[in-house]
Order: sequence, then structure tokens, then C-alpha cells
Amino acid sequence: MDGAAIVDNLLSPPVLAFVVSLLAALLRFDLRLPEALYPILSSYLLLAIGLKGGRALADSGLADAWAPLLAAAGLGVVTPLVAFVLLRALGRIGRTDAAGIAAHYGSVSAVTFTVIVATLDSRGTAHEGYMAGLLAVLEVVGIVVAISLARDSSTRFGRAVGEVVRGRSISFLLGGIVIGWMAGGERLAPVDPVFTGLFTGALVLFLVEMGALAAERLRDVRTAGWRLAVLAVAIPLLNGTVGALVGAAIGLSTGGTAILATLAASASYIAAPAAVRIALPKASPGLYVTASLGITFPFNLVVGIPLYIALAEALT
Amino acid sequence: MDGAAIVDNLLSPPVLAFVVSLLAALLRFDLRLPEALYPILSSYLLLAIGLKGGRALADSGLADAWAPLLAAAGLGVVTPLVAFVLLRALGRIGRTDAAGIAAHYGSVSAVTFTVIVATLDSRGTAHEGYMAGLLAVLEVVGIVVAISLARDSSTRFGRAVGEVVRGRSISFLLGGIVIGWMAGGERLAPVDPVFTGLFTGALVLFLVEMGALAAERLRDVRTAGWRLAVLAVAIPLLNGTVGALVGAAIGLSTGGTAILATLAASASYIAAPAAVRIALPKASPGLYVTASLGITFPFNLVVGIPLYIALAEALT
Amino acid sequence: MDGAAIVDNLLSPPVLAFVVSLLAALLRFDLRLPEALYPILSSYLLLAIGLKGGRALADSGLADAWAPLLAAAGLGVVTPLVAFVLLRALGRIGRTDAAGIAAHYGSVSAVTFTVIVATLDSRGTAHEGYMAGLLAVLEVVGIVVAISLARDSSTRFGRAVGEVVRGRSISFLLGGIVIGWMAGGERLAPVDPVFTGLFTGALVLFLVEMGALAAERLRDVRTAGWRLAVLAVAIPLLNGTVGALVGAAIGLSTGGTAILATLAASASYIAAPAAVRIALPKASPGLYVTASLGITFPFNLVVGIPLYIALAEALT
Amino acid sequence: MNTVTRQLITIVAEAVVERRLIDDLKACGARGYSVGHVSGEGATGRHLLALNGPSVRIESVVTDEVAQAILDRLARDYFERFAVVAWLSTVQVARGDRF
Amino acid sequence: MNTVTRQLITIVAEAVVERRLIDDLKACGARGYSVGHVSGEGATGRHLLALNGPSVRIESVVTDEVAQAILDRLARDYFERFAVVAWLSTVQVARGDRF
Amino acid sequence: MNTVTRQLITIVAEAVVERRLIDDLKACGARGYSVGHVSGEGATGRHLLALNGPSVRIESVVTDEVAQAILDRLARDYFERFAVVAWLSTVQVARGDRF
Ligand SMILES: Nc1ncnc2c1ncn2[C@@H]1O[C@H](COP(=O)(O)O)[C@@H](O)[C@H]1O
Ligand SMILES: Nc1ncnc2c1ncn2[C@@H]1O[C@H](COP(=O)(O)O)[C@@H](O)[C@H]1O
Ligand SMILES: Nc1ncnc2c1ncn2[C@@H]1O[C@H](COP(=O)(O)O)[C@@H](O)[C@H]1O
Ligand code: NA
Ligand code: NA
Ligand code: NA
Repeated sequence: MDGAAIVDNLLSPPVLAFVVSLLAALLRFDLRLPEALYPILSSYLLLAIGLKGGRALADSGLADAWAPLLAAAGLGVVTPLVAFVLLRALGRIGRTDAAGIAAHYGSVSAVTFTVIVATLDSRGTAHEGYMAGLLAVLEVVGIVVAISLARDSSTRFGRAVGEVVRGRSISFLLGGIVIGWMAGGERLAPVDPVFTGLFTGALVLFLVEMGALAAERLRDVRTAGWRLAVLAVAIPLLNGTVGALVGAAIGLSTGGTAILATLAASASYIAAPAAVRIALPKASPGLYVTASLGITFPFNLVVGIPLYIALAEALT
Repeated sequence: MDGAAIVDNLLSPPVLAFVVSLLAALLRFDLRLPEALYPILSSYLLLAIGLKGGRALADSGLADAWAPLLAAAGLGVVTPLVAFVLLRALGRIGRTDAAGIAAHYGSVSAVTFTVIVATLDSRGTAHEGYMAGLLAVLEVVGIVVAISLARDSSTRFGRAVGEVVRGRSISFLLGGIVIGWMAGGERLAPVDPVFTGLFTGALVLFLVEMGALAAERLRDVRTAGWRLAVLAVAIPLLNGTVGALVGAAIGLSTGGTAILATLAASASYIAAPAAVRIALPKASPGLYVTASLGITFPFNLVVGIPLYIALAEALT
Repeated sequence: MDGAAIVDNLLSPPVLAFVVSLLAALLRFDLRLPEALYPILSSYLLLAIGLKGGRALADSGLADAWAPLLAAAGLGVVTPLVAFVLLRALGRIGRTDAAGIAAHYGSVSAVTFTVIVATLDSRGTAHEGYMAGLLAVLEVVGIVVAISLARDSSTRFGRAVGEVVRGRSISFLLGGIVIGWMAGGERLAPVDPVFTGLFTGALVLFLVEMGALAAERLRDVRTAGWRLAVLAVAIPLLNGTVGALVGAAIGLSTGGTAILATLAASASYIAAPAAVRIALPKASPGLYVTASLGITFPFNLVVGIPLYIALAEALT
Repeated sequence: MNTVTRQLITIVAEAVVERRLIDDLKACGARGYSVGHVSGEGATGRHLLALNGPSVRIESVVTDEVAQAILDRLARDYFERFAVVAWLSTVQVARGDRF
Repeated sequence: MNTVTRQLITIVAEAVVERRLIDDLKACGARGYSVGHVSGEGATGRHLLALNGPSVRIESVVTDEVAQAILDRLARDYFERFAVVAWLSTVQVARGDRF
Repeated sequence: MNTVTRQLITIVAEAVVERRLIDDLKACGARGYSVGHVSGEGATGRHLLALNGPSVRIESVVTDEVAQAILDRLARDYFERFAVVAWLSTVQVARGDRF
């Protein structure tokens, strides 16, 4: 990878929208989407990703998906542990807070996933259809592992897990996969204008909002401390590399490897904050939200994604 | 009609979305659309149906529409009476409750109409342009007739009728018809990406929400009793047959006949519940909403629509 | 220009939607969009206009834009002064109220801008890419000038200006321009289905709501008085002519001249009411909103736009 | 700031009665009111009325007499027919002549 | 209209606890409640919890004993862990048997 | 649960003043507040201000002194210029040191 790839990534409309909106927010311009649009876009994007994945599954079948699913589950165990150990050892962060943050790195960011898929599609790089399924698996496993690290008597563990598994983001993703898989490609043609045609534009709108949210969190970085800031870049780099190695090892395509690396590197900021809030109320949101949304998310979007693609190209 | 037609209908994205969402809701997955999206989609769908109808009218003219309009008004009188008599005689349901339920069967479900239109379009079966106008007529007449059956001194009859006629669903439908009719086909081309291109996809999203709503109501079926459950299938079958016979008798096309049958068979769950609540506050929503939304709506979507199409094909 | 141009304009879907919705509201039909949709559409339209403008800038460069930008700033000074003088002299309106109303005529209506752009596009009339930038300039200057006319010790002038400049409408417009300009035409192709394809349809939906809002204000015309009603037509005619002359003088294309005329003629009803409310709380909204939204906006949409186009054609 | 005592009446009601409830409030003498949206549960089934839209929560600061008149109206025309709940509390307001 | 005295408990809480708070209200004996949405500021940082959705404002008219039981439950299970604030006020209701 | 007495001030105001009203609340000593949205009617015309967005309903639990200071501020800077209405009621809170 060279600088050109980063610039190229930066000028793609979704990433550009994110960066412009982040800067606008820092300059106190009001580039916030209307409140009602955020949940609409996020449900839409998840359903569209699911449909796309389900449709690809209908074509290719599930036969090859078992190894990747197992690998994803494995990454769901390894990535939060990597995060936890680094946060404890290098970050000097207490057990509960470290577990709370680790849960975010164990889980995944569906938007980061969406951006890498859009990037690969715009370059014409193929990838496996079942990656959306891996997204669903990873979203859950990592949270569960990390919360286990710190649970105490007051933790409502089962409740937190149940709420994540049946929560809106997994539900829309799985709902989309099932519908896409059962209907299959041809029958889905009439819904293509909505679920394919509008996809990138909707992603741009969504990232306009994400830019403002990230800017808010970025302001808290000083309070959170420089150690956490550094780890919020180091952890995705490490986990992304692990993801790329695993992807190449199990024989994923270049696109699939880049996606698995991105999934491993990404940090959740939707499912995980809610789950951690319920299961570990004493973990400080000022740390975990700042790390995942204020630093890791922008880093992955702007620098990480072209890096993971380059890594995947080198390894496959 | 054979099983293949039902399976084919079931695998069309809108119906599939409905069924998947209904099952997800029964399994307590959170596949609910963001609150703000439901009214947006319903206004959009009504306006789009109206535009389509108005545009077809601009091409074909209103000359042939009088007989069908009269027939629709007639069905608006007959279908709630059929429902009322059956509910009283076989359902052993009190006068007020029977009238409240009958109003739902006299009126129509715009979503069921939308699904049959989408189904016919996807099969390439032509239908008359003024069917959207019949939808508007039927939506009102049936409610008025049924409420008259049970009104007492406390009934605010005029108010209820006024609120239905000028309510959002009739207004958007008629507004669309007028705009479509005045602008005509060519001038509408620039809005086609929104009102034609997005139509089926928007319907899929809407039915995701409807599945969850129907699932909630389905849970109340036990309380409502098996007699009502059976009638909630029998009434649409009977009314649908009447609608198909009338459609064929007045010379509608196969598509038009199938639509008229579906309109007659369908039960309202938007305009009617509000009107009945105002005009007959003592009728129990636990009965009328459960019947129309919990049973008749899913029945029509999954089994009824292919049946009414088969019937129309046999009769025309 | 002849009657045919007005009829033609009237039958274009956006204007037709506005008129039908205005009439429906006067007849008390409920053709209001769901609440959540209004801010969604307005943000979308501004961002889309900005993207379109920015993309055109990327092609043509900013070199020719300086004269028009200066001209726009000049119009931002002249148009509210014209309004202020007429309102004081002919309208017999007090200083504060006259300044409040003048601020609305100094600023611009983004929707009127959008309709003229859509109209020119549908006729295939070219126009300069930087007009969206002029919209942003004019939106601010006119308000600032007019508020200065009447400020007293209690006026929070700086606050009002700051809130306008960084407010949602300028932010989305500028955000769009920056993104469009940096990404450039080719990279924007994947977002075309959303920001180009849906544009006219979204405008139609937006104007459905505007019709209802204008109808509400139209009801207050009697209270506001006939003098104000007449001025609410005279001021846009005068300012529109000035705008057309300036446009032709600085060498804009026919399309650009028509747009500049429309901008000069249009009255704000989003940014200005909020700014005036903050800076001149004692100016009566019953006057300024009625004039700008109840009279000038419908007038410009139905009669003004074809007129300004005819004027531009005559002058260029 | 001098204040005077008034009654705040809060009414939670199913969506369909909003319009007429406001008309009745005014008829009873209320000179202002505010309406927000809530969901909730009570004696009526939870989701049964939600199809008709979210419930409204209306509040109005009024004199004792007006508060009493509104309660009477609710008892006569609403309590037995619709899902409506109401409560009164005592509040202090400035500009007593406005309420 | 005869009225009786009851307590109105108002609770403002971060979004994630809505479900369990309502379960606890009912367990303490509340027979009805209404939920609206608010944003706000307090001892916890402003935007920190907003990612999980807007805060809820729950109000419930209950007897003195139930009000006391709810406050105790809040103190035991919520105040130290979550962003939750609550207050009681005295209200008059018709149909006292329903609350 | 021991409770102490505080004042709940509720303010309904047109949208444009939200930001500065909150700044003023804090300046007067309020340590927390919640904001919801309402529509309504009063002395000002109904729809006239709706273009600028729905009204806000702000509530804040404060001490008597702070409540008084807020009312004074409203009377000085808001009542004559903007569509703003406010009322006070007495409430009981746990954790009195937080308000
Ligand atoms: N005790 C209560 N406290 C607060 N709100 C209530 C109470 N009871 C009922 N409500 C509200 O009033 C609505 C109608 O109540 P009901 O008529 O009892 O079904 C419910 O949906 C709640 O929103
Ligand atoms: N004094 C107060 N008055 C009204 N609402 C408050 C007050 N303090 C806090 N709140 C609300 O309760 C939420 C949680 O408060 P806290 O736990 O103090 O962060 C805040 O976001 C506010 O919405
Ligand atoms: N008596 C009242 N009770 C409750 N809310 C009121 C009352 N009067 C006015 N309001 C609210 O305060 C807003 C502004 O009131 P006003 O300044 O009287 O126009 C109104 O739009 C209502 O939402
Ligand atoms: Na991860
Ligand atoms: Na029917
Ligand atoms: Na102007």
C-alpha cells in the first residue's frame, strides 16, 4: 500500500462525508442529520447488507461457510483478549474498565464493515457471500467473552447476552440474510433500486452523522488519556493483522480476507455500549465510547481500511 | 390454483418479509422498524398508488370507471353486512362488537391492495387504472355502513365519517390521483425513480413492520376465541368470492377482477380502528384488531391473494 | 413569456404537488407529511443541491465565480433595503416589523431555488455550477443587513448571525459543496441514485408539506392586511427584476440569470424566521411569516419562476 | 417574583380523543395547554390502541374552578368510554392573570 | 367530582434501563405508567449515554406505600449504577381505586 | 428512604430560546434538567412559531432559592419577548445533595 491508496480511500464519498462532517462538527457547524434519520439509516443498512449476503448464499450455498464461521468465533475470543491484556498491561486500566473496553474490540462495527464492502465493490474485488453472517457471529461472541472477564454478582449476564442476540442490529442482519437467501437473486430484482441502488448514498448520509458523533467523542480524548489513545490505534492494527492472517490461512479470497481483517480490527459502538452498560454498569463510558467511536472508528475508516486491503492483497 | 402459486407468492420479497418478520417477532427478535419510518412509508405508499392510478386515468379516461365505482360502493354495503350477519349468527357476538368488526371488513386494507398490485405487476398482468379510486371509495363506504348498524345516542357519527373521509389515508390516495391525473405520464418521468423505482422495496420495509404488528395481535387470538378466528378466514373468502363475481360481471380484466376480489376480502386496520374507536367506543378493540390484523391480513397476504388471482383467472 | 409557460410550470410535478396540497389544506384534508419527514427532506435537498454545485465546481473551477459572488453579496444588501423602504413608505409598517419582514426578502428560499433548478434541468437549460454557493452567501447577507436596520440594545445580534451561519441549512449546503467538489464527478457516480435520481421525487414530497404550511399562513392574510399582501407580490417582482439585470450584466448564462433573479425575488421562511425571532423578538411573526410563506412563496412558485425565466431569456 | 396558586391538570389519553379533548378543555375555560406524546400501560391492554398512534399527555395550568369543570367533563364523557387518566397538582405561577 | 390524594413518581433514566425499570415499577405495585422521551444533563456527562438512545421519563400515579417501595428499589438497584433521577409529588385523582 | 423537599420548575418555551434558556438555568444554579418536546396553544398564535420547530418543555428540580432566581430571570429576559410559560411545584427527592 502507498499514500495514493489512502488518498483514494479518503476521497471516496462515504469516507469523505465522514471527514467533512467531523471537521464541520469541530468547527461547530450544525451538520447533524435529523434525529429520526439515524435509526432509519442504520436499520436500512443492516437489512441491505443481510439481503446482499443472503442472496450470495443462495447462489453459492453454505458448504464452504463452516470454516470461516468457526474462525470468526475464534476471532471473537481472541480479539477481546488481546485488547484486555494490552489495556491492563500497557494501558494501566482497571479490570472492569478494561473488560468494558475489550468488549467493544471483541465485537464489530457494522458501519466499518459496510464501508469496506462498498470499497471492495467499487474496486470490483470479489468476496464471499457469507461475510454478513460472520458479522452477526462476531458481533455477539466478542461481547460475551469480554463481559465474562469482569462479571461479578451484580452483573445481569444472561440478560445482556439475550438483549444483544435479539437486539435490533442482529435481527435486521439475520432477517435480511433469511429473506435474501429464501427469495434468491432473481426474485429480489424489484427491490434492487432500494436495497442496492440507494446503498452507497445512504451510507454517505449515515457517515455524515457518524462524523458528528465521532467529533463529540474526540473532544473527550484528553480526559481519557494518551495511553488509551495510543492503544485505540494499536489494538485495531494488531487485531486486523490477526484477522488477515486467519483469513488467508483458511483460504478466503482477497476480498474476504480484507473483510475479516476489518471485522477483527473494528470496534463496536452500537451493540457493545448498550450491552456493557447493562452488564458492567461500573465500567466508564467515558473510556470505552471515546476509544471505540472517537479514535478507532475514524482510524479504521481513513487509514485502516486501505491498510487491511493491502495486507490481504499481500497475503492471498 | 395449485400449491406452486402459494409457494411462489410466499417467496415474493414483500410476502416473505412479512412472514419472516412475523416469525421473528414470535421468537422475540427485535425486527421493528424505527418508529418514524412507519408513517413515512404508509404515506409514501398511498401517494405512489394514487399517482400510478391517476396517471393510468390520464391515459385511459374516466369513461369506463362509473360501473366499477358503483360496484365498489355496492360492495361497500354488502361486505360489512355479510360480516355482520355471520358474526351475529355464527360468531355469537353482540351487536356493538359485531358492528365494530363488520366495519373493518367493509373497509379495505391499502397494504393488501398494494401487495396484489405489486404481484400482478411482477407477473405482467394488466389491470384498470382506476382501481386506486375504488380503494378510496371502498375505504369509506364500508365503515359508514357498519357503524350505522350499531350507532346509539352517544355515537359521534358525523365526526367519525368526516375524520375518515378527510383522514390521511384517503387524502394521500386522492392527492396522488389528482397529481398523477393532471400531470400525466410524460411529465411524471422525473419522479419515477422515487414513486415507481422505490415502490417494491418500500413495500418490503413496510411489511417488515406489519409482520411484527400482526404477531402482537396473533397472541390475542386465544382470548378472542376460535369462533372469531374461523370467521376471520371465512369472511374474506366469502367477500372475496363476491368481489370476484362482481368484477367479472361488470367486465373487468383479469387483473381488475383479482384486485376487486382482494379489496372486498381485505379488512382495514388503519382507518377503521380509528373510526370505530370514535364512533363505537364500546366495541372491543381486542376483537376487531385481532380479527383484521392478526388473522385476516396474514391470511389474505399468504393464501388469499394467489386464491383471488386464480379465481379471477377462472372467471374472466 | 405567455400563459402556456405558466400552465406548463403549473403542471410540473413539484409545483402541481404544492398547489394540490395547498387546496387540500384549505378544504381541510389531512395531506400533511409525517412530522419526521420534513427535516429529513430538507436536509437531503440541501445536501443534494450542494453536491451538485460542488461537482460542477470541480469541473469548471472557481475562477469565474468571484464576480457572481460579489454580485450576490450586493443583492443581499440591496434586496432587503428595497423591501424595507417599500414596507415603511407604502406599507405603513413600523420600523421593527419592517426590518423583520425585510430580513426575509434579503435572505432566500432554498426550496424556490431548488424548484427553479429542477425546472431548468427538465428544460435542458444549462446554468453555472456555483449558483449553490450564491445561495449560501445570499442566505446570510440579507438577514444580517435587515437586522442591522432595527437592532436595539436588547438585540443579540452576534448570536443571531452566528446561529444563521452555522445553522443546519448553510451547513448542509456547504457540506455538500465541499464533498462534491473534493470527490468530483466520477467518484460520485455510486451516490447518484440517491442524490440525483431521487431529487425531483423528494422535492415533490417536500412541496406537499409546503402546500399545507402555506395554506395555514394564507389564512392569516386578512389579519395582516391588504397592503402587506400587495407588497408581498410587488417586492419579489422588483427584486427579481434587479436580480435578472445584475445577472445579465455580469455575464451569467440564461439559466444562471434566471436563478439569480429567483434568488433575489425569493423570501426565506426557514433561516430568517428563526434569526429574526432571536434578534428582533418584538417583530411580529404574524406579519413576516404570512408575507414570505403565505404569499411570496406560492407566488414565486406558480407565477414568478416562469416569469424570471422569460426575463432571463429576454436579457441574455 | 410574586406567584399565585393554580392547578395543573395532566391528562393521558389514547390518540383518537386528542382533538375533542382539547376542544373540551377550552370549552371548560382553559386558556393554554401543552401536548406531548407518551406510551404506557394501564387498565386497558397495552398495544391495543397503539395502532391509532401514541397516547397524548396534555397538561394545562388553570384555576381551581376550571380544573373542577374539566374533571367533571372527563368523568361524564371520557372515563367510561376511552383510555383516559388524569391527575391534579397544585402549582405556583407568575403572571396569574394569564391562567 | 370527588378526588383522593395519591403520589406521582417521576423517574428520568438512561435508555438501557427502561425495560427493567418498568418491570420493577410493576413489581412494587404500580398499576399504570406513562413513558416519554427526554434529553438532559445531570451528574453524568451529557452525551455519554445518548448513543444508547434518548433518556426515558416515566411517570406513575401510585399510593404512598407503592411510592415508598419504588424509591427504595431505586436506591438499592439503580442510583449507584445508572443515570437515574426521581421525584415525588402529591396529586389528586378521581377514581382512586384505579391507582 | 429519606427524602427532602425541593422545587420542580417546568418551563414551556418556543424552540428558538432552548439553548439560551438552558444556559440561564445553569447560570441560576440548576445542576440538572430534562428537555422534552410539546406543541400547544396559549396567548401567542398557535402555529406561528411552529416553523422554528416544536416547543420545548424543560423541567428542573432545584432548591427554593434557585427556583426563585430562575423565575426572576424569566420575568426579566423572557416573558415579554418570547412565548414562555412556567410553573413551580413542590416535590420530594432522595439524595437531596444532588439538587
Ligand atoms: N397510574 C398511572 N400513572 C401514570 N399513567 C397512567 C396510569 N394509569 C394509566 N396511565 C396512562 O394512561 C393510559 C390509559 O390508561 P388506562 O385507561 O388505564 O388503560 C395508559 O396507557 C398510560 O399511559
Ligand atoms: N435536577 C434535575 N432536574 C431534572 N432532571 C434532571 C436533574 N438532574 C438530572 N436530571 C435528568 O436525569 C438524567 C440523569 O441524571 P444524572 O444521573 O444526574 O446524570 C439527566 O440526563 C437529566 O435528564
Ligand atoms: N395554561 C397553560 N398550561 C400549559 N401550557 C401552556 C399554558 N399556556 C401556554 N402554554 C404553553 O406555552 C406555550 C407558549 O405560551 P404563550 O406564551 O401563552 O403563547 C404554548 O404554546 C403552550 O405550549
Ligand atoms: Na473487532
Ligand atoms: Na373489505
Ligand atoms: Na431574496
